[in-house]
Amino acid sequence: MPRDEAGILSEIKRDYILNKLKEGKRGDGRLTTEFREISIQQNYVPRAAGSAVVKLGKTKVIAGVKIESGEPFPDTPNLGVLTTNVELLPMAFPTFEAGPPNENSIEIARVVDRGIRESKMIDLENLVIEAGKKVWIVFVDINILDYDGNLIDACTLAVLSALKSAIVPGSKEGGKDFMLPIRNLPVSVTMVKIGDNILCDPDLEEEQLSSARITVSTTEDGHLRAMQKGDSGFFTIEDVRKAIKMSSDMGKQIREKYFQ
Amino acid sequence: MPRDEAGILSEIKRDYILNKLKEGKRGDGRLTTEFREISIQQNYVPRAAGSAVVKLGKTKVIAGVKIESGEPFPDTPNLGVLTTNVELLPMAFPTFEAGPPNENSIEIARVVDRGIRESKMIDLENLVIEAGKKVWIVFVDINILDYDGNLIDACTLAVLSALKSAIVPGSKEGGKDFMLPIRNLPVSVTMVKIGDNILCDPDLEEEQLSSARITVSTTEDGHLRAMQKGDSGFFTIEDVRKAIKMSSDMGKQIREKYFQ
Amino acid sequence: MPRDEAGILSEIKRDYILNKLKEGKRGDGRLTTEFREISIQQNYVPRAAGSAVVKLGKTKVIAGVKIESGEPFPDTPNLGVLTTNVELLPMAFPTFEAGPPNENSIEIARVVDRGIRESKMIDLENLVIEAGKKVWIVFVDINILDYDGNLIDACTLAVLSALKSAIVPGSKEGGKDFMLPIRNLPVSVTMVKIGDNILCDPDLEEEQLSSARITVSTTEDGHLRAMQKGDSGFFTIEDVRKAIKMSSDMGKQIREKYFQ
Amino acid sequence: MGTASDIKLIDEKGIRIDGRSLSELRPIKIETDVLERADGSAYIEWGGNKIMVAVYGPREAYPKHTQDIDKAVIKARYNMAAFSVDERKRPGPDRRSVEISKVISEALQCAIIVEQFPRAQIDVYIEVLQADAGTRIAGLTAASVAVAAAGIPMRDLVVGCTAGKVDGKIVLDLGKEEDNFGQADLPMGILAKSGKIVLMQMDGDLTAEEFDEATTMIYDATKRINDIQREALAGKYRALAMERGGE
Amino acid sequence: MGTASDIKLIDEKGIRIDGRSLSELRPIKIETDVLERADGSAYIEWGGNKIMVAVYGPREAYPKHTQDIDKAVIKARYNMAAFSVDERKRPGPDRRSVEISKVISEALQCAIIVEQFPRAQIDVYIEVLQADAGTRIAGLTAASVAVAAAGIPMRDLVVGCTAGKVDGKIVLDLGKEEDNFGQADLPMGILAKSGKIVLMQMDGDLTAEEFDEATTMIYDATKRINDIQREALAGKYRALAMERGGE
Amino acid sequence: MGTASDIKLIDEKGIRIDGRSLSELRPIKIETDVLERADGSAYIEWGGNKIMVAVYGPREAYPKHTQDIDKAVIKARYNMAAFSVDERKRPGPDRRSVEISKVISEALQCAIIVEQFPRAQIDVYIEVLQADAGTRIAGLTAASVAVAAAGIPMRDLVVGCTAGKVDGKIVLDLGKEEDNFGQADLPMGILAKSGKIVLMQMDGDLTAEEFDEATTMIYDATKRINDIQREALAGKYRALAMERGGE
Repeated sequence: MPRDEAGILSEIKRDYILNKLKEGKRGDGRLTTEFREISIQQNYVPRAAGSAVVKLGKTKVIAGVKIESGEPFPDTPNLGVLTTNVELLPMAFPTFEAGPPNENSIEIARVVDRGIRESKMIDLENLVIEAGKKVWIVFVDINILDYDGNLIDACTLAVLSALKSAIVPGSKEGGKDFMLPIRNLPVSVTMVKIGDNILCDPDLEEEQLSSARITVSTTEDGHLRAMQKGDSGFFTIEDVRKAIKMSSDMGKQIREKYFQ
Repeated sequence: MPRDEAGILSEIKRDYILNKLKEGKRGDGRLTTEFREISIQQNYVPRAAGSAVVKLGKTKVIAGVKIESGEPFPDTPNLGVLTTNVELLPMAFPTFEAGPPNENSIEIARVVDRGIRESKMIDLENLVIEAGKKVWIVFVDINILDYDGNLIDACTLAVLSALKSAIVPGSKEGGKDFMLPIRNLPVSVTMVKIGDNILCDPDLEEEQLSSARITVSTTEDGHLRAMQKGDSGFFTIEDVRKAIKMSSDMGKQIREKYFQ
Repeated sequence: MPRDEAGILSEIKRDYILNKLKEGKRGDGRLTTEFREISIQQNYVPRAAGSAVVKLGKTKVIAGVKIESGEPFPDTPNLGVLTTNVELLPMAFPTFEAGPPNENSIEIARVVDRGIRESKMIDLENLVIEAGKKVWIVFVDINILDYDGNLIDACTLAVLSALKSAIVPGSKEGGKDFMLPIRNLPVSVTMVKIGDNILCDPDLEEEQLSSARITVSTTEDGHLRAMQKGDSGFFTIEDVRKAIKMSSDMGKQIREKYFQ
Repeated sequence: MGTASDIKLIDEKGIRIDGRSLSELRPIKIETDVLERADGSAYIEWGGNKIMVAVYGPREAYPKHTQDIDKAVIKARYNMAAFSVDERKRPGPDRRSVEISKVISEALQCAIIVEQFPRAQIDVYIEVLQADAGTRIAGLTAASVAVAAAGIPMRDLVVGCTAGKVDGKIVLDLGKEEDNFGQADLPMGILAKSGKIVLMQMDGDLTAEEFDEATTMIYDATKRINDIQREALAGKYRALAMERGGE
Repeated sequence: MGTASDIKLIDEKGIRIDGRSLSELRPIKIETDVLERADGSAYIEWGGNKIMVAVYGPREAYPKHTQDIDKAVIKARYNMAAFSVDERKRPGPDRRSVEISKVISEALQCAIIVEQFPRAQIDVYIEVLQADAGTRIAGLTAASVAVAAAGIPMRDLVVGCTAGKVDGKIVLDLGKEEDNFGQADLPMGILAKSGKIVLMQMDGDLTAEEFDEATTMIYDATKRINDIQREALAGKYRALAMERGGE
Repeated sequence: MGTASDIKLIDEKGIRIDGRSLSELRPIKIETDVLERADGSAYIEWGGNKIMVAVYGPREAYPKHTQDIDKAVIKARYNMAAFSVDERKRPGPDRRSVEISKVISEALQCAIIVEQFPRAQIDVYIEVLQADAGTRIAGLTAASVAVAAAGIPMRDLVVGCTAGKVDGKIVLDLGKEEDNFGQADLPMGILAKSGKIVLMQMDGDLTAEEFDEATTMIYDATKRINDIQREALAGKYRALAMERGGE
């Protein structure tokens, strides 16, 4: 992930955050297990099949879902198709550049996609129009509007919200429109390691101070559905166990608060 | 549009042109409403369905038309297809570079295309082979060979000439070859603003001195079919009215002289 | 072709090689008509339809063949399709860069392809599944693993070996698997000119010292099937006749030694 | 302009398909400072259009060969979100976006006092989140506000507005069906105070008289749109003043 | 993870479809110095995987703006040969390759003493010649050996290994069918001595308990794999010593 | 070479399908100074081929890393217009164009006194407006004239010419059908005075004896083509002299 405008956090800011952490506190006063404020605006783009704008602290993303008919993959003729794309819009950060997806946007898209896909959130079996020939393709496009850390979770929340209210345009294929069939709600929780601390939902400054990142996606049953370690630092196995626990707890809270 | 080799017109040249303009004259002695000499060589490339080389002063372009069968656009199943492409060949100017179309060549192609398309010059309704499935696709490709200003008008003239003599290879689809059905003759007139003067058919030096560019395309009935303001200067509404009048007058003259 | 790491051969090395050549000897003791040691490992990648790793001195390449069904070219509806691609992997040399094929890899691929194609080595007539609709497409992909000169011949040898053992997966199209039908064995011999000498199978240092390159491909009957002059030097017509003779002789030896 | 159609777009009383009169604008709402990271930002809703604009700069122009020693270069990038239109649009610029980015850049170049920032560039990112006819002029209108909100000195605000011909009548601010099935489209960008034209495109079929009628309608609307722009900026400065007052 | 299937992947005796026990690795073979031109190289066969790795560097990072004034930047490039998979793969990076290149670069960054080479880059080219499940961890395992063979100072070798869930059971080192039809996949990269985790991805369905079981299995295998790595490097140094001895 | 065919390309009297004898060239016409902007230019009609060539330079090579401190670099770009061939060709370079650009660049490099212009590049743009077999050698022939017309010092003019095998006979300068249905194609680039070979490609089926016959035919034609080149350049200098005389 890009550093800030100057490429480095100021010494003073760095020291302040690290000193606070010694006391078990974060720069903005949060607990290590605490998310920033989340706000979700569903159906922001009525023209899309489903959509949502999510603010996670000062990070802001929009997800839009389009559902169109098309050919299934040859090796899964009886399943609908899900594709996920993330655009790091140059609008969102001074050093983001327009252009094809880079390794950062591809990683985010793939981690978000994995959480959705592996949880079997979308009932792809019920998105077949004509077996082997025609299925519904669910295009999920996520645009980053404002970047202040933890894009993976912001994107996951936006996708969940967009998919939950998405409508399949069945009438275009001689049937009826119907709600996109949803089974599970995978919530991702991303944490970073700063010193020996594991902090969830890092903001940009914390991302810059951290040595490594880990994302854990869980479903209602508490099962792990996807994980991703990022950045060039390391985790111990104890760190990972702690992260799994944190994700499971926070995932439950988020699911209850925002998706009931 | 690119500046000249040095990137700037010499002071002396600039002063000369500006002084002349104060007397209502142009650097090369033309009236403000006067085009440079136009020469048109039709059917330059017999292998194409239609073609023409146009010289407009020292500007030289070639247009070639290919007509092939293909699928219609889904939203216009009963219309043939027109596509227009412009290549600013590196041959034409020291700073032109090979590569995919840039914003300049795209703008030229789209303005030329708009004039042709909006005038309904080509009778696309009569280019259907099998409704909804197979239509004639008219590929218009324009290559800039030598650049000395006013590419839009040079390209439009070349396209008009190439289309007027183009033959649809109906025999390849079990019918007979026939002339491409043409209804109107949209002529574009491009003007620039230097000081308070509006000059038509600018050469490269005038383009470099000008603050803004305007193209107006009209048909035989004197109606406006397409307009485009270019460059970072401005026009007043009176300027635009003057430009419309000039385009209408010059368009008529060009139509009579070159397309009767 | 790229120069060595420093971009230039050391003076000393250069003088050594040139002095040796005056005595009719090469830097590594070979005759001018002598190839470096050739080793061929066939079926290196069992997952491919055919494959081979070839070492030619310190140059190392791998060729893999995939055979899949697809559409024939419109102008050859009754022929299978052959496509040849070469990747100059960044692994192979300090200055090779990842990315789409450049003029060097395209030239190598096209010269190798021409030798195979023009000799009619593969019996493309017998690769038709359904005339005009479905044929076997033979994908030949060659990756350069280690570069020490004379890629064209190394690649040709690898392709010959890979094709000779390739199996067409006929069972996927309702028939039986069968050996790819092979008729001829075109062997390419590449030579360079250093001073007035023509040396075959140049290593990297000889390539760097040479002024021009020539490749001659011949079949069992001694006929010429493909030739390519490369680099910015010249050959006299006598040089070329000498090269043709050398290619014919060496081609015969290689064919006998490695492809009986 | 679009395909012919039997749809009647204006009824005998001169009421348009969405209930508007001939010279009526769709509802317009502008907000500033909607993004945290950008140097300036604005959000516009214009009819069903939803467009976000961010401004970065002036900052050193990059790559270097794009620098102008006399003035700042304006690099506007108009972009449509994949989900903003009826059929999913593949991400990345198409030819239409490239052209629109160019004419918007040129329009802003004329409004900004670029001479104050030699060798600099000012990036204006226009993201169409939902498209509903007239995105380029709505985007330009918002872009102008976002530039002002970034504190970049301007000669004047640019107002974007469209007129067109529908069922043979000149109307203001084409809606989606009017855009698809109308007979002419005339998007313009106008400097609010001076009335100078900094963007103009047109396609379809207009007589010179119809052009005059259409531009008169646009100039008239310019004042109304500019009021909304200035109100949005005033809101920003009121908010700033209150913050300061509270200190 | 893959599609559901009726194939039975583990029999009643706990024997897997390729004859292995639950915690058994596929055969692994590593060689060093398989390429002439590279600064270091390694070749690994792991089950049916055949992967070649070349290392170039440390050399000055290029382009300049990618330089880090404090340390070397690791640029790993994972690439599959067109013929390495069942259906011909078009040459060039796809999204999957880009992600794998990123996580492998990050894993190596942690193992190499990058602080010794400010402004430098180390290129690690991983070419998959034949793919047979687990290419990323096999590639990482070989890459670590190739870096060491290039004489680049490392804190520790990185060992790659996968565990997963198949027919409801946790198993080590998924084979091709297990990868296609299994229920979970957990590839990890671990520093051999310290046990630190430098690469971890997971997809499928695991409980926290199953995760513990899987990681225990992986840690256990790490030692065995690291022995093979060290043996390959020892072979190299024995060979070097013999050469020197012969002088 | 092309597909087999039943078309008889040479009749019993040795007359070819377009009426030529075996060693007869198609009509060739060369003009210089056909473009205003370029530093040198030429236009060639050779049979149905219509090709325009522009030369720019010597100018500083860009980007800098392409500079050669000892000599100028020749960058020829062979390009076919979309409408130049039977089926519309998509604009931009394909693999064939890339290869032809390379061999033409190399051929010209040998003819131009590149040592006089260290660090420079000379761009040679070859645009095929209509293609009719033999575009590369016609392009090379014209390129050589355009370079000379630009006043760039040359060792020698390069003459391009093709021979081939048709219906079992060696013939000069293949026409379109001969190219499509013949048995061998041998395009060459030859320095006019010295006879040195600077471009040579071949495909099809030739014995060594047939190769000798073909090259003899080409060398013979070289003189005739070179006369046309020199006449075109002489025309230019006559014109210049007349201009001066008129002063």
